[in-house]
Order: sequence, then C-alpha cells, then structure tokens
Amino acid sequence: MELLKVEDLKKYYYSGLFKKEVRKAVDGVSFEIERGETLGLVGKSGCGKSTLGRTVLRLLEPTSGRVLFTGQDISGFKGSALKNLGTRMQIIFQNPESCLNPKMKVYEAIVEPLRLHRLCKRDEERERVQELIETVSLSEELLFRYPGELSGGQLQRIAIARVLGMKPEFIVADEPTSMLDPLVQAQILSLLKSLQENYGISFLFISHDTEVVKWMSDEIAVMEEGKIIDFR
Amino acid sequence: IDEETEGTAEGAEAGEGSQDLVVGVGTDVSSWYLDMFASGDARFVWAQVYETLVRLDSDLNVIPGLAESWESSDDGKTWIFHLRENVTFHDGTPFNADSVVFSYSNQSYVRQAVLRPVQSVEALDDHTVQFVLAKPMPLPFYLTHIAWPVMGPSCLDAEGNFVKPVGTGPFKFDTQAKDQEIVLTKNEAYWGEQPLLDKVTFKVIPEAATRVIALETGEVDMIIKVPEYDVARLEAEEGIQIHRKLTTFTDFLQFNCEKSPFDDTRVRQSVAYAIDTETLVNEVLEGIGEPAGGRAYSPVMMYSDPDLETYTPDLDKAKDLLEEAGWKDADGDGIAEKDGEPLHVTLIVSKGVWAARHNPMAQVVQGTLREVGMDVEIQVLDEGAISKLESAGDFDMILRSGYFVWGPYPRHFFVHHSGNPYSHYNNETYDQLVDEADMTLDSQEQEELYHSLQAFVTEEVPAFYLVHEEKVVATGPAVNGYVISSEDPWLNLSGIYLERT
Amino acid sequence: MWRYIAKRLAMVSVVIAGVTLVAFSAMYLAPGDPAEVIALARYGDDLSTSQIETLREAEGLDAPVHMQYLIWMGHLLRLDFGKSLVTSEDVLSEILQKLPATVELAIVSLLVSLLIALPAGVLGALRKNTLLDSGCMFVSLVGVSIPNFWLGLLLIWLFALILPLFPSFGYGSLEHFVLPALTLGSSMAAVTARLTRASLLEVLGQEYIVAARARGFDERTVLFRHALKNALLPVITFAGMQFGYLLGGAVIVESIFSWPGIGKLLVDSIFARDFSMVQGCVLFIAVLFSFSSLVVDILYAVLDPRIRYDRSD
Amino acid sequence: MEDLNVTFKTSKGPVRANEGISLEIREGEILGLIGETGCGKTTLGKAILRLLSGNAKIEGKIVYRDTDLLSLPEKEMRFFRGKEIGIMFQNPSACLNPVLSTGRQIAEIYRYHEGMGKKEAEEKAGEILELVGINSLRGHDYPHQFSGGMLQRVMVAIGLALSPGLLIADEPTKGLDTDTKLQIAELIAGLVRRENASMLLITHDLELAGSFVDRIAVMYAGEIVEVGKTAEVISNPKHPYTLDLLHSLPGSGFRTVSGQAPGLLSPPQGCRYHPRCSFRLEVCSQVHPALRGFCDEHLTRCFLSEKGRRKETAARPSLTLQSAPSGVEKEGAWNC
Amino acid sequence: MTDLIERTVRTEKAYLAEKRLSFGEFRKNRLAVSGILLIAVLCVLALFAPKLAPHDPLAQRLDSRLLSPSLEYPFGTDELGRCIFSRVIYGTRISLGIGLLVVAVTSIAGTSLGLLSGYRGGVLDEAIMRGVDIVMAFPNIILALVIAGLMGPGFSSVVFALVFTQWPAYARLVRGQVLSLRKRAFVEAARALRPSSFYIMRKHILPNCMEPVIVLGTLEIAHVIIFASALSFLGLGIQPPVPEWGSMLKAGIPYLRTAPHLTFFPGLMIIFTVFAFNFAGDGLRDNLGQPADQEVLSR
Ligand SMILES: Nc1ncnc2c1ncn2[C@@H]1O[C@H](COP(=O)(O)OP(=O)(O)OP(=O)(O)O)[C@@H](O)[C@H]1O
Ligand SMILES: Nc1ncnc2c1ncn2[C@@H]1O[C@H](COP(=O)(O)OP(=O)(O)OP(=O)(O)O)[C@@H](O)[C@H]1O
Ligand SMILES: [Mg+2]
Ligand SMILES: [Mg+2]
Repeated sequence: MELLKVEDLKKYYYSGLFKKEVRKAVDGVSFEIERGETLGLVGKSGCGKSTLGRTVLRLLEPTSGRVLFTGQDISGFKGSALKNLGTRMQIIFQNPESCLNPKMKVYEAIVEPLRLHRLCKRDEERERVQELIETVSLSEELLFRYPGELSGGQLQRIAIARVLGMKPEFIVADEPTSMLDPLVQAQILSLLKSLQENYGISFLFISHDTEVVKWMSDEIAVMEEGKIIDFR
Repeated sequence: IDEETEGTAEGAEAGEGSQDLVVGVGTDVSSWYLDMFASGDARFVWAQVYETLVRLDSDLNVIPGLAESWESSDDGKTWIFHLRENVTFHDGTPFNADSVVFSYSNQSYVRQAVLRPVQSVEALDDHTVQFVLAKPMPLPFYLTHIAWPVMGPSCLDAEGNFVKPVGTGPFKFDTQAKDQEIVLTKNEAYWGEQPLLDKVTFKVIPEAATRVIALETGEVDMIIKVPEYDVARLEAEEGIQIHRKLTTFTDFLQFNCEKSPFDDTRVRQSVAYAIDTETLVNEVLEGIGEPAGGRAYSPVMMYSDPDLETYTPDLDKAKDLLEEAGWKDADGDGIAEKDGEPLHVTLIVSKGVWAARHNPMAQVVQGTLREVGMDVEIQVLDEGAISKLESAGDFDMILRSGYFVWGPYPRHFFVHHSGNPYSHYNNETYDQLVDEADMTLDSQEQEELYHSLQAFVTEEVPAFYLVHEEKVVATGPAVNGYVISSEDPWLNLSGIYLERT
Repeated sequence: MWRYIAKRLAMVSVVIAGVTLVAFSAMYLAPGDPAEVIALARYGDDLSTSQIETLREAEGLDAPVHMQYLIWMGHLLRLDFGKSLVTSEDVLSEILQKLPATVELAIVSLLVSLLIALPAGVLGALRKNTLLDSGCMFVSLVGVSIPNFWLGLLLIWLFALILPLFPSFGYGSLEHFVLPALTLGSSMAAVTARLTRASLLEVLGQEYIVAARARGFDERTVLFRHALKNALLPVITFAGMQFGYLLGGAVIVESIFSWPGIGKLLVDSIFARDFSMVQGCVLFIAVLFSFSSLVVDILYAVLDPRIRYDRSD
Repeated sequence: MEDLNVTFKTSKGPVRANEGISLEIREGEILGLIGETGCGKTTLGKAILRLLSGNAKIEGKIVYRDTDLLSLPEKEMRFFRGKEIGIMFQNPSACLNPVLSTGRQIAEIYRYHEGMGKKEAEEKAGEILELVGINSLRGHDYPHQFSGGMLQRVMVAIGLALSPGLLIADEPTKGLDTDTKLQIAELIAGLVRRENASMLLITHDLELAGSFVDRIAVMYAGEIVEVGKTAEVISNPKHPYTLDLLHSLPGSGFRTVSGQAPGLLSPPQGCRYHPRCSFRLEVCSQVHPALRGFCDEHLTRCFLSEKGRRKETAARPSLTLQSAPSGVEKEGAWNC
Repeated sequence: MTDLIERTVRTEKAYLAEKRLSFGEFRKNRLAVSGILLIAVLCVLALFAPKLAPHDPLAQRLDSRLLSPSLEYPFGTDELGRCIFSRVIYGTRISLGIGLLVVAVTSIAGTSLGLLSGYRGGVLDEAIMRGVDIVMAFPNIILALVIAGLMGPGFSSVVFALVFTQWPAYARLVRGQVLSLRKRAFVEAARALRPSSFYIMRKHILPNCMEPVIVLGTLEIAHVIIFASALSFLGLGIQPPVPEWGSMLKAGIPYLRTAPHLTFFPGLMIIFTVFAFNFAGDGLRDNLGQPADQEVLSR
C-alpha cells in the first residue's frame, strides 16, 4: 500500500480586501508515493509546488480533495492523532530565513520538536541536538545564536536538522538545498538519501536543479499552472 | 428695600457699558416646573424668575412677597392670602388667585410632601386665596421656599405639557443651553423695584476650582459657593470682593440611636464633649462658618436661642462619660471595650457635593474620637448606598448637612422625630415637643417651644451639631451694589449694577 | 470584507443587548432602593413614603427586573428611548444634545494625543538611547503619572489665568477645545508614544528595513514609507480603545472644563439611578464603541494585508 | 577592498566573518564569489554598503571609485546605496516589506531616485516586473502572496531598477527553474554589460558562474582562498577547496568531502581548510598561508601552489617546505 | 565514548554559560538595573514603613497644618497636619500593592484572552472581542457601585473592580499583534510540528507580542493607582484616612495653588513607581530574546 495518496487536491487562494480575487494555486492534483520512495516535483517558478507541499501536510486547508496517509484521510485528524502526524509527516520549508522564530535560539529551535513529541529523554537532549547539528555539517558554536545571526545556508541546514530530529516517515522537501554550496549540498543530499535507505523515508522533493532531482527521485512529476502535466 | 437701593440706582446710570451680569453656578437647571424639586443651584436661578407668596429679607425676617398680607383663622387651619394687584407674569398674563391655585394644586409635588396637610386651595376672589389645612400649621413660613413658587398657568400648553417658565420675577427666561448656560433678561414690567441689570447669564461650571479661576480671569462676574480654602486668597486679590453671611445650614453628626453604642445618651454626650467644633471651623474650614457646639439652630434663624448652653470640649469628661457607659480601655490599645467588644463605629460620609468639606471634617472627628477610645471607620458612599444603610439602620454615625435648608422652617426638628423613618431616634418627649411646636401659631409660644427643643437636642444629642455654615459669594471688579442674603438658595441681584473699565 | 462588516454590524446589536442588560442588572444590584433615590433627586430631602411608592408604581419600578428590561427593550425597538426618570426630559433628545460635544472632544483629543505621541515615539525610536529619547521617555512617563484632574487644573491655571490665552471653561468655539483636549490628549499620548517607540524599534530591526536602506532611501523615506505602517498596528488598537474610553469616560475632564458631554450625564444619571437615561447613554456609547472597534479591525486588514477576516487559509 | 575585517560580537566572542579580504572589482567586470555556506559572502556584500547589523565591526578599507566608504558619515553613505551600488539580498521573503505591495516597493525606488510621478513609477515597476517574468498585474499583490521564486525575481527587479554602477547580487537565481534562471541571469548580466557597470555575483551555482562571470573569487571560512579569471579557476583550480567544490557538482560525481566547515569563532590554526584537505602538508596545520599570486592575476592561499606545484588529483604530494612562509614571498618563479 | 561524554560536558557548559550570560546582559543593561533598584527601594519602603516613617501617618496636628517641607516634616504636612512623608511611605504598601496586583492579573488574563481570540479566531474570537466591547463600553462606575454594594469596602473589592475593567485593553492589544503574527512563516513552520495551539501561542506567538503588553503594563500602574483612589470615593476599598497616593493627590487638589506640596509628593511617588517599572520593563523586554543585532544600525 502506498504511504501517501493525494486525490484531486485543490487549493485556491482568495485575496482582495473588498473585491474577490481567486488564484488557483493547486488545481486538481493526484499522485501517490510509496514507502521509501521519492517523488520529485519540478515546474516553473510559481506553478504551485510549495502550495501543494503545504496543502498535502494540511498546513493549508485544501479547497477540495483528499490526502490519504497510510490509507487514512488526514483531514479528519484531530487531537493526539494529529499530533502524532507531526512526527510522521514533515516539511522543510523553502524560505528558512522566515521559518525560524526570531526570538528562539538555534538550540531551542532544534530541540523544540524533540521536547514537544518527547522524542528523547531530557538528559539526552543536548547530545541529540549536537548530533543533529553535526549531521547537517554545522558547528556547535551556532547553537546559541539567533536566526538573524546566521547565514542563509546555515539557516537552511538548521531547518533540515530540525525536521530530521523527528525521524518522520514522509518529508516534503521544498528546495532544501537552494542556498547551499555544491559541497554541502552533496553532503546533505547524500545524508537524505542514506536516511531514506536506512529508515525508508519517503520524500516529496521539490527542486529546480534537474540533476539533483534526477539523482534523488524515483519518479518526477512536472507541474504547470497548478496541475501535474507529466510523470517521468 | 426701596430706600436702600435708591442711591445705587444713580450709580448704575453713571456706569458705562452693558449691564450684562455673568454668574458662575455649579449645576444646571434641570427642571423649571413645580412637579419637581429645583435641586442644586437651580434655585438660585429660580429665584430670579419665580417668586413666592411670602418672602424673607436678607436677615430672614418674613416680609410680603406676591401676597401683600395674610391671616389665619384662630385654630390655624385656614389661611387667607391677599394677593398683590397689578402684577403680571412674564408673558403678560395677569397674576391672580387662579395662578396660586394652579401652583399649589395637586400636581405640585409639595402637596404630596410637606404640604400634605393642605386640604384645599381655593380662590375666594381674584386676589384672595384660601388654604384649608387638616391641622394647625404656620403656613406662611412654608411658602417662603423658592422651590415652591407661584407659576403662571400659561407655562403649560393645551395638553398640559410644560412649555416654558412663566414667572413674575425681576428677570425673564430667555434661553438655556443644557449644562452650559441660562440667559435671563430684565423683566421690564416687574412690579417691584426695577433691576438695574439688563441681562443675567448663569454659566454652569461644576468644578469649584474652575469657577474660582473663571472669576479671576474675568470670564464671570460673580460666583457662588466659593470654597473655603480659596476665600483668604481671593480676598487678598485686587478687585475681587468676598461676601460672607451665616446661613441656616448646619453640619451635624447624626447618631443611630437604636443600636449600641449610640443608644446610650452618655456615649453620644461623650462624642459631644470630645469634638471641638471651633477647631473644625478654624482648622478645617479656614474660619468660615460658626462653631455650633451642639446648637441645632443657626444664630441667624428665627427662634435660635442666643443663651443656649453649648458644649465646650472636654476630653476627660468625654472619657468619663464613656467609662460610665461601660466602655473602658482595658487592654491598653487605646480603644475602649465593653464586654470584650472594642468600641468600633462607622461614620458615613456622602460622596456628593458636600464631600469636599465633609471628608476632612470626618477625619478630624475620627482623629478626635480616637483619643477618647473610639475607633471610627469612615465610609465614603454615594446617596443610594447611604439611603440603603440608613433605612436598614446599618450605620453608627452619618455626617450630613442641609436638612435645615432655609429660614424659619418648623419642620426642621422632624429630622429626629420618630415619625421620620430615617431618624433612628425614639423619644416621646421629643416627638411631643416637635408636634406641638409645629402646630403652634403664637410666636411667643413658638419661641419657647423651639428654645426647649434646642435645649433638648443639646442635652440628649440625637445628633451633634457641628458647624453653622457661612454662605460665600465672590464678585469681580465690575460688580457693585451686591448685598448678600442669609437665605441660601436665594441670590439677590436687585441692587447690582456693573461698572466695567 | 463586506460580509465581515455586515456580520460585525449585526454583532453591534449583541453588544448593545449585552451592555444594556449588564448595565441594567448592575444598576439594580447597586445599593439603594432606586425609587427612593430617584424620589430624592426629584423632590429633594422632604420625602414622604407615599411619594416613593407613587413614583415606584408610576415609573414601573415595581415590576420584576427582567420585565423592566424587556419593557425597555420593547420600547427601544420602537425607537422610544423613554423619558428621564428624574427630570422627565426626553432621553433621546438629551443625549443627542450632548453627544456632539463628547464626540468632538474625543476626536480632537485623539488627534492631539496622536500629534504628540507619534512624533515623540518616532523620535524616541530613531534616536534610541540618546538624550532626546530619554527626554521623550521622561515626559511621557510623567504624563501618564499625572492624573487628569491635576493636569486639567494646572492647565487652566497656566493658560487661562497666568497667560490668558484660552477660556477656562465652556464649550463652543475652537479655543474651548484647546485645554480639555490637551488634558485628555496628553495623558493618552504617553502610552501611545511608548507603544509607538517600542513597536517602531521592533520594526526597525527587521531585515526589510535594512533592505530599504540598501535602496538608498533617506531615513525619512525608510521611516514613513516602510517602517511606520508596520509599526502602527498596536498604536491603532490603542488609539481605538482610547477613543472608546473617551466616549464614555471623560467625566473628570468634562466637569473640570464644564464640558456639556455625555460622560457627566451618564455618571450623574447613575448616581441618581435614572435608569432610562443610563440605558440610553450606555446604548449610544456601546454603538459608538462598536463602530470604533470595527474601524480598528478594518484598519488592521487595510494596513496589514496578511490579516484577512473572511476566510482562514 | 583592502584588508577588510568584519567581526560580529556575539555572546560567545567575536565571530570573524571576513578576515583580511582584499579584493577588487573592476569597472565593467562581473566578479563571481563562491564559497562554502556561512563563509562570509553575504557579510562581504553587506559590508560594502555598510548594512551589517549592529553587532558587526568593520575594519579595513572599502574604496568605491576613490571614496572610502567606511569613513563616510552615515548620511552620505546613503548616496552610494541604491543608485551607485545596488544589492539584491539573499533572503527575499525577509527583505520585502510585508505590508507594502511589491509593485509599490519597486515604484518607490523610481519615485525616490528619479523623481517620477506615481503613475509613471508604477508603470515602470510593471515593466520591470514583466522583465523578470512576472505579470505586471501582480504588482498589486503583497509579498506573502508570491511564491519563493517570484519573490526572488522581485528582489532582482528591485536590484535592477536603478541600474547601479556596482551591483551586488546575492544568489539572485536560487530557487528558480532552469529556464527562468538563465533568463534572469542573462537579464542581469546583459544590463550590467550594457551600462558598463560592475557586479559582484555571489552564487553557489558554479555553472552559472562559469558562463557569466569574468573573474571568480573563492571564499572559505572568512577568507579569500582563490581569485582568478573564470576559465582559469574552473579549469585549473589551485586551491584544494575549489577543487573539491568542483568535484561535488552533481554532474561531476557528487563527491563529498568529509568534515565540516570550521566555526568562525575559533578557526583552525594554519590553513583553514587543512582539516579537510586531501593534500594536507605538515605546515598547513601550523602556519597560515598568505594569498599570493600564482600566475598572472590568479591568486591562491595554499602552500602547495607556493612551490609552484600543480596539484594532481590522484597523487598525494609529499612535499615539505624548506623555508618559513614569510620567506616564500620573494620567490618569483611562478609557473602558469 | 569518552569523546561523547566530553562533548556532552562541553555543550552543557556552553548551555550554562549561555544562561548565565543572559543574566549578565541583564546586569549590563543599566536602565534595567536602575529599574530593579528603584523597585527594591519601593519594596523596602513598603516593608519597613513603620521603621522609616518619622511620624504616625494618621496623627493629626491641627495646629501645624499645610506646613512646607522642613527638617521635621521632610515633605511638609497636609490639610490635617499629618506628616506627608510618613503618609507617602505608608502609602507605598497600598498603592504599590494594588498597582502590582492589578497589573499582574490583568496583563496575564488580558493577554491570554487576546492570544486565544487572535489565534483561534472564529466564534471564540467573536465572543471574546464582543465581551471586550461590552466591558469597555460599560461604565466602570456602575461596576464599582455594584461591587461596593455587594462586597463592601476592602482591598479585594478594589482589585476585583480594577481587574474587571482593565483586562480588555490587553486583550485587544494582544489580539491585534497575534492576527498578523499567526500568518508569519515561522508560525506555520511551528504548526508543522503539530503541537497544540496552546503550545504555539505560548512558545511562538506570545514572546513576539510581549512588547506592547510590557509597555502598557508598566504604564498602567499609574492609571491603576489613580483609578483606585477614584474608587475609594464610591465606598470601594481604601477609605480615609488610610494613606494612599491617589487619595492623597485628590485631597490635595483644593490646595493646588496655596500648598502645592500636598499633591506634589504623592504625585512624585507615582511617577517614581512608573519609572521603576518602566526601566525594569525595558530591561525585561531587551532580555526577552531580542537578538542583540536586531537593533537599528544608525550610528
Ligand atoms: N549578525 C551576526 N552575528 C553573528 N554572526 C553572524 C551574524 N551574521 C552572520 N554571522 C556569521 O557570519 C558567517 C558568515 O555569514 P554570511 O551570511 O556572510 O555567510 P554566506 O557566505 O553568505 O553563507 P550562505 O551561502 O549560507 O549565505 C556565518 O558563519 C554566520 O553564522
Ligand atoms: N497566500 C497566498 N495568497 C495568494 N496567492 C498565493 C499565496 N501564496 C502563493 N500564492 C500564489 O500561488 C501560486 C503558487 O505559489 P507556490 O508558492 O506554490 O509556487 P511554487 O511552485 O512553489 O513556486 P517557486 O518555485 O517560485 O517557489 C503563485 O502564483 C503565488 O503567487
Ligand atoms: Mg515554492
Ligand atoms: Mg549568504
């Protein structure tokens, strides 16, 4: 059985203060992802990839359509089931600079999901954070800085470390390496890949770098104007 | 009056410029009709527009008003008033017996209150009115109250709705802007002495401090109710004149004589001995007013007993009296006890217009009583709360003022009459004396009765009378010829003329 | 947005019902027998019990509280505000007479306070930790600490007596506004200024401000075109609340300056237990208040495009 | 730039984000700046315009057309920002004002700098949006309504709006699909060339750098480790880091290098790359190499090249140094 | 293994150092320190009032009324000849107590409701905000009257009345902040962790909207102290002659022109308190996780 199944998902944005404007960011998308598989998602800038990624996780309420995770429709999830979902499905955001709470130090940002979901004991916490930050090739000296004091690439890797700490089953990776130099990018991508191999993580991998997408993905979906026009 | 003002009239002619007087008052006139009490400073304005049948001069002697003379039957139950002729209301309608009947008809609220004993008011002829009472009563005294004047029936329209004030007074109503000002103009057809002013504007200035400044800046020519603490300063200012006169108002501490500790006369007397009313006047009221020392009737009032023995402060005596009553400080904390209960009493002060003078007075009382071993708790409350506590008898002392509103008004002593649900004092002798005094018409007898009542109150202390209030009016540099009158809600503008430089 | 506004307008009636109901029942819970207090105000001290009873019956004060409220509501639906229990004045006309003075004063005071507060707050933020900033801070802290009654009298004394520039009391011409508006405005200005400063400091620390500077804009442009709009959100909320407060609460200033406003009317009516007048005032204040809070909410959405009320994404 | 040092004061001590950077950008030139993330590229770019946050200390000299920017008072600095030196920030979602429509943010520039009317400025803003491939109607939209790539392009539009004399572009093409990327890159480069302006292009995209850039500077841990003509550096990298970087491209095998970039709080002694370097020499861990010419305009900061030895990828050179690095300077025999 | 232990120890140290450091920063902040010192002074005044006051604050000496400040009476005497200095010192207990308690309770309650309202939105928001409208439009005096009638005078009834009337300000203010904060990307990112909304509010939204609350709270102290005295005239709470700054101010108003020291000194104490809490508040705000470099770079 597939891990994630998306059926005819739609997400429209409504805007305008007094007159309504509708933007169909995701307009009827269906796909499936098997356990341990990666679906690459490419498409022109602004075609709706990030929106799709966020809607799949129900960070945005879909306008219509269903998302099935391990066969269950996640739109009905509430309470502890929903909380549980947090550790199972995760997202690496495209814009790390605004995704970290400006008043939380890096350490707190990474430790937050661990504490929240009680993923490790209190006394192992520091060690775990240390480990995580090193897996994304960052030095521990960054731990006690605020996000405003970090470089773009460092932020991006912290966002990744934060997600990896939860050992999710499914990750939406929205251009996770856009700010990294090739060397580090290679490190991070290999890390993701090895994690996938070891733990059977599935990815929805959004990227513009065809080489990277090809290297990462089992299948590639091409999006245009809110619709998937091709699977490769 | 005529003789007095003649000289000043010339002055007015000599004075240049407009004769528009501006007076600062504290509250607006909210009602112009006799179905309601003219509260607050409204009466000062009413006094210019309306007139009463009987009047008081500035020293509180009864003189003819709209009635030229009056007489009563021997039993005092029938009163006949002979009205002044050739008087017209402001709208030109003639003043006659019908208007008196109209003014004291059943719709006037006084008939429901103090004039309840009046059974009928009838016009005997065009200028004679007869009041028939259920019991003997010195009616003319009552009819001096400016809140119960004679109004023209034409102040009502055909449906009986009030349209505008129609009186006979020296000034006519002109305009009113709610809570801002009331403008009156001279009544050219006034029956009495012509006012020298053309126009009087009453400006509503609720805050006393602002009122004082408005006088100092010249925005108003005259202010009433000048705060005591500003008097000395204003007096020293050039051009500003302070007019003071003792009034009938007296502040007093009313006791709840129905419950311990004040059900014991000795305890009340102890309070009377403890409090130095002279200090109150000198130190709290800046020397404005006269110490009462327990005397109920202000010296200006008719029947006030000049030889009445009042209290002179004596702390030891006060303590002795308390001890006699069983209150003794056994544990040395400065508070007396009886049966293990400390002497703890509440003193209620109203948050209303009197607060400014009553608050410090109450604190001085508190401080003084503390010295004889009484622990006083002050509660500043609004009228609603006070009336609740009062009807429930849930208090020990109330500091109040103003029961004795004006003139020789016999009803004053009803404040401690057991028939008054708020008196909290039951004494048959007292009740009897009051009833008798109220029904006596012979002034000799009246005087005797009132003297004995004053003596009774001083002796038995249902309330301890503290200070006879002084009325303070200040006038600006332009004002000439003002003569202050003792009658408080009365503002006598008759002799005033302006000289502006 | 239209739908939101419509919804909010509908809500106004809920607020009105709420405020008036609470006010009505509270007035009943307040100590004292209303009939007695009203009679006291109507007839003076010389009361007889029968007068109280007559009044109680005539004014329907003998009915159960909830009935009285419902009856009042019923009249209200027919746009009948009733007559004052104390003075028999028509409630509606009395309020309409006083409302303009109150609203005018509220608006002018708000403007005054913003005129003082915004520049002070902005200067404080721009010259953070300088003498100027400390000066602004000092003045504003002193400003909040001075009670209205003190400041009001001080201003009258200074600007009416010592320097006879403005009238000491009254309502009418433009000059009459100066002192009361200054009194009210400056005590509000303090908080607004501090809020503006704090909020602006936060915004000035944002990256997009650096980015705006990078475009070569002078500080004025950065401030006015880029930072202020963001920084204004809390300020607007506060100003909106202050406006609401001014509509009903400026009693002290009204009486110091003899301002014929609704605040004093309301308070006097409360103490006189003049139910119908209290209800009328409360109703008008509630309506105005609801409008000001709606305006604030709309301003939010206009100022911050991320805030939308119709649909939650 | 001469001997530029930037240090950030942090609770843990100073972070030396830029150390001893001497670099020149010539008139009409596009200089590419590549390097490990967090090595100080953005810091360098911002330092030129003095836009670093409050805890930064800048030392050294930055001269722009005969003006020492660091000694200017803040007021005058303004005249250099935007019109003379433009910058495209790396993080568009934080650098755009959330409460102003994008169109307005662009139009503002025209109105301010060129004194255009409102209408005109808005039209110009629309035009430039179209130029970066965004429908001009979207100018009414606010930043949060844009996709990541679109924001990136808005940043580009803002940077280009004034066609500055020197453009600092911090990863202007990240997050764009290949077509758009090329299009944007061409647009920027075209504009720069047309106006005979200069540009500092910070990027991680070596291919892009390869095709658009005149010279390349490579940074590592706060230092410039290699500078040279693009073709030179790409085809003939002199510093092991540059080499590793090139090898890690997906096209060339995705090879990773073990270890992580050193923290800038306490960078390793000696050569900063030595812990990860596969050609590590003994001296590398002790002595800090200087940046010196290897051949005409090709400078590098590596002891290997000092001996004039070209690295061979396979062999591990077993060279030892005869003299202290300070003496090496005089050696003139540089092979090309 | 040893490596691991060493590393743990190292981070541990770093972590602790971090904690200590933020206290250090706090100390460095001169303003905050002076604020705390001022508050300490106030607390000392309150605690040791009987020791510090030279006279009995209630003792009247009618023969020495309205005296100007002198050695015997450092702040002069009031209209009943009481020592203003002693009264001001004793007043610290009541005024500071009321001010602190009310501000603490209202800011916490108001902030929580504002958070809920802004973050949850929908019916709850509507309900809370209409509640706010009702309370704010509702004349406070009625409330004070009712409480005075039902609870009788006392410290607790003043506090209750003030709390009830003052919370909406915080609620509205916070809600406004929350409305825009909840649309920020980092909140969405935090939501992806699927915590409870309570958690998001507490950890992510609250710290970012404390600024105006602190500003309002530290300034509200003054209003509360003054307002408390207004209530005492309705029979609520503190009754004369108990020394309390607001009431002292009010009682001194008639003497504004003849004996200004009656109002000056209690007024000064209110200002003093407001300064103390503002300085401390500013310090607190700077330590609330404001990155040092987020400051304006104008030099
Ligand atoms: N305000 C600051 N306070 C402290 N350290 C900072 C600050 N800003 C940046 N740094 C540190 O300075 C170093 C250089 O940052 P910079 O942003 O210049 O890197 P970068 O080369 O642009 O990296 P990237 O490619 O990831 O964007 C980083 O290690 C970063 O952590
Ligand atoms: N909150 C929003 N309101 C309105 N429109 C939005 C909103 N967020 C995104 N959009 C629009 O929806 C469309 C799709 O955006 P999305 O972020 O999903 O694109 P994307 O494929 O991720 O692009 P990129 O590769 O540039 O990141 C874009 O046109 C964008 O402008
Ligand atoms: Mg995207
Ligand atoms: Mg960078």
